[in-house]
Amino acid sequence: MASERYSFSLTTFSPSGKLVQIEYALAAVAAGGTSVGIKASNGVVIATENKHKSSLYDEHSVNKVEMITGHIGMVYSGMGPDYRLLVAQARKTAQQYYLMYHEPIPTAQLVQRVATVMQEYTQSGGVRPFGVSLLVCGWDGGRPYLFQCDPSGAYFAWKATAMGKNFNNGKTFLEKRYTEELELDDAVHTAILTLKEGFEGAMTADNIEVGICDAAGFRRLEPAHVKDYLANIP
Amino acid sequence: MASILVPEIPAPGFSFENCQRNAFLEQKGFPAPKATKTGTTIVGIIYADGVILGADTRATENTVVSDKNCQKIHYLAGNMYCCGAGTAADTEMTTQTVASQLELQRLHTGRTVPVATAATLLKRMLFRYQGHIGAALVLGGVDRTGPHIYCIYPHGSVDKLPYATMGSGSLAAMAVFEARWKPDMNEEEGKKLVRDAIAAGIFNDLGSGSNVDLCVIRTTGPAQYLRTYEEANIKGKKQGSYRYPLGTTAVLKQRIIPLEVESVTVRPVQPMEVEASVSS
Amino acid sequence: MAASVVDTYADPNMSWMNAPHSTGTSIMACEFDGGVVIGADSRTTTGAYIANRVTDKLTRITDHIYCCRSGSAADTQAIADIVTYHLNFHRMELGEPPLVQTAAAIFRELCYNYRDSLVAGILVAGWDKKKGGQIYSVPIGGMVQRQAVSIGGSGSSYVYGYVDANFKPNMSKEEAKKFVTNTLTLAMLRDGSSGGVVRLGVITETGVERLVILGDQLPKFYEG
Amino acid sequence: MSILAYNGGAVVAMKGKDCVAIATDKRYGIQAQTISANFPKVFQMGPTLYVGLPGLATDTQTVYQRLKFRMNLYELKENRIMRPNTFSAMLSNLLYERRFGPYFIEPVVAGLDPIDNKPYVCNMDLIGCPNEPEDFVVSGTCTDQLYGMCEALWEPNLSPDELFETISQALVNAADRDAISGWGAVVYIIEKDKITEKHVKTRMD
Repeated sequence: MASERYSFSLTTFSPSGKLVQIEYALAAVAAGGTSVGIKASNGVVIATENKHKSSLYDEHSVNKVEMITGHIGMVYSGMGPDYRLLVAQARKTAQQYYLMYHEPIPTAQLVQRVATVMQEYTQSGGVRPFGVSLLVCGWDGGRPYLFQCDPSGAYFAWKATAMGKNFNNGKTFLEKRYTEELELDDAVHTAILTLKEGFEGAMTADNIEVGICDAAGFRRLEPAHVKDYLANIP
Repeated sequence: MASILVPEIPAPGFSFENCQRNAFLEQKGFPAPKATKTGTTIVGIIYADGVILGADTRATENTVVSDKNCQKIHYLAGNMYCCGAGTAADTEMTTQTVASQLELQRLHTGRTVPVATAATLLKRMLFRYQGHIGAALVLGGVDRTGPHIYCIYPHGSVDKLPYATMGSGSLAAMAVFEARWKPDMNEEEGKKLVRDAIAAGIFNDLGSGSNVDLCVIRTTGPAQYLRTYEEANIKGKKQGSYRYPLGTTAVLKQRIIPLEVESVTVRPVQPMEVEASVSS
Repeated sequence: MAASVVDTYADPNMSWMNAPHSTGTSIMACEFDGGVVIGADSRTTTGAYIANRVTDKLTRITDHIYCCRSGSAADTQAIADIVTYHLNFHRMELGEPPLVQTAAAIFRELCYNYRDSLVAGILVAGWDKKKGGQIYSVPIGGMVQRQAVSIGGSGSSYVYGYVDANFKPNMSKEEAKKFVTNTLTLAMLRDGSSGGVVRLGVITETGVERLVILGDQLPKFYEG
Repeated sequence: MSILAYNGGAVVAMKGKDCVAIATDKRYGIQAQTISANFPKVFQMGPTLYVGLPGLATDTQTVYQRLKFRMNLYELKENRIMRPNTFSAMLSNLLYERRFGPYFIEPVVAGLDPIDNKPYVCNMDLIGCPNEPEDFVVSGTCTDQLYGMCEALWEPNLSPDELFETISQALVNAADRDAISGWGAVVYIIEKDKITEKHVKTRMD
């Protein structure tokens, strides 16, 4: 970074001590599709809406929920193109860690390293901050993990959270519904219900995506599987 | 250049820092020692429903057997494995690096990676190092175009064959294949043939020994790694014991370091306070 | 063709690193009326061991351009891969099949620039709209020369006389195939590092036609 | 002469029942001339993790420092103790980075896994090819003798005390037939609740 001599960072402090570029980035996140993550006792779920503007769109060709490594998955709210770069970087980080230590990267380590990349983009020349917040779910050491990663490079561990459009309503909803004893199946159900809060139009297996992670690893649910969950929702 | 007091965080790739010193030592009559080699018999065949790979399990340092049961069939991806002969560390590291690249490729494309991709990655890497990475490989796997066996030499040349052998025992193993391999063998015939080829290496080549490892990769369904498929050489049972009575060894002084109950605490990462945050 | 291989127990050092890149090969290309015939033996050796007895030394570059490889297997495969890449790219920009002389020029460029680290003797042969069937020889060192008929590899030295005595311009396809088969058979008989089957390729306007002549179907010559 | 035998020295590690042991001689010399009879070649890297780095003494110390650096970085970053197999992987990578200009040491790793208390031993060649057997590993200038001793003496499921006798006798008798190893020996018996360090009496010639 900053190899060019006169490339200054766009992210500079305002007189009041704010980094407005980061706030604008958060605005981009808040305008993006809603994402939800919930930690259950025996796993963790991430879910997001993947709505398409036109009925001509070929669904399930581009995914928002992505696997990073066997036991870690990721989803985002905000700008899709920015997300792809972070996914590629996260996967590479996970592989490098595995080559070095011959053990799968702990979720917290992966999150920290991805967050470091996001932070670099707030302080380097010739770049802008990422327009995405990430939800990273993982399973290691016999327990589930759920993290959120913001454009500033800040990251948070959650029991349950929502990001993107209407995230405040989603979080309020989760605060009411969340219990520590939640099972993974119920958590998937709750995640979909949370997405439904403020979902415009009809929710189908073609316009939401769900990923789950437990002792067996991470996987994205097939539309048919999502459909079964949707059938149980009033 | 970092501070003299603080070592640098390693840069990726090879380091040639010690080369000058080692060249100097060599000039002074201290040649660099030889690394562990896997004398080795490794083979692979195509049969009716996929491929079968085989390997012996002996590693040698000159004439000393340095590992009696080493793994020479390396994982590359769910649909392919790779046998390695030559410098043991090179085969190990080369296959690991390529396995990582293949996994990234699989996640990126969302489909099973073709065997040809692995062959290309391996040969490019070996060609780049002009034979200095001493890995001789038999790559086997299946993809949507069927089963494949590739022979990859340390200089980076590739042969695509229906049956292949490598390593110091390759002549013995090839003799078995040339006599008995035929197209479309069934799995039992195939496993028997590969076992016999490896056994030929184990018993006729001094650089190969110990056990037979097999790996069956079927076009249908997952790969089956048969570690120690057959113990070709069983060590005789020790009839007596050379156990020394307690107190045989004279101890000058002793120190006992007690260990407190060591519990590994994983501290969850605390949320950081950042002003401009969506969740503040 | 050299593919270095395998350490033996007697020589636990890096034998393949010191093994000379032998050029044990017989390759040939011959113009005829309407195209070119290319041919090669099928033996790959490592020292005295035949590492591959069914090698295909005729490598596709484009639909109408092939090369015959001799020298180090690793080097010639790598060069062929790179030329293939460049010509695919060139084809897309050009919108029509590349010329044989373009392929030969790229081979020459690589073989010349890296002449100190490569052991590669290559015959580039093919057909294009501009000049029809053509053969370019790119020997070790990286020069290029168009020839009506060309032979290469260690086996070639035994059959120069045969080629000079029997080549005729504007042969028919069948004559040319027979000529190449005979030449390679003679070379394989005399050269210990050549052998196996004869692989042929006939490149004309319509593309390539591949043939294999197995050991027991090769023409018979004096073997007294 | 091999550069690995320039300073002399030998290390051996063995698995027992719920315990491991690692033993080393104490000599440091320059070819035939003995300089010190108290030169550490085995280092404690964790509560139940030891590494032995026999070979060229200058590299013993350099590799130890670089290992400690990387390990500290890992433990600070991840807030947890490094497991023996993780340590081996890291060491293997450190050595392989210098594939074309190696450190002249052949390491031995011995430890108990902090999570399941499983015994672990491992040795490597100088460019980091790991070997993780079920019984014992040896390294240094008298490996031929050590292999012979260990193949004869080692038995499965030795108790800590029995393991001490076995490993000590293996090392002491092997080093007696090596002119550039010996001059005292140290044995570490690693159990899940304690480590016993014993200095063994040997010939001093």
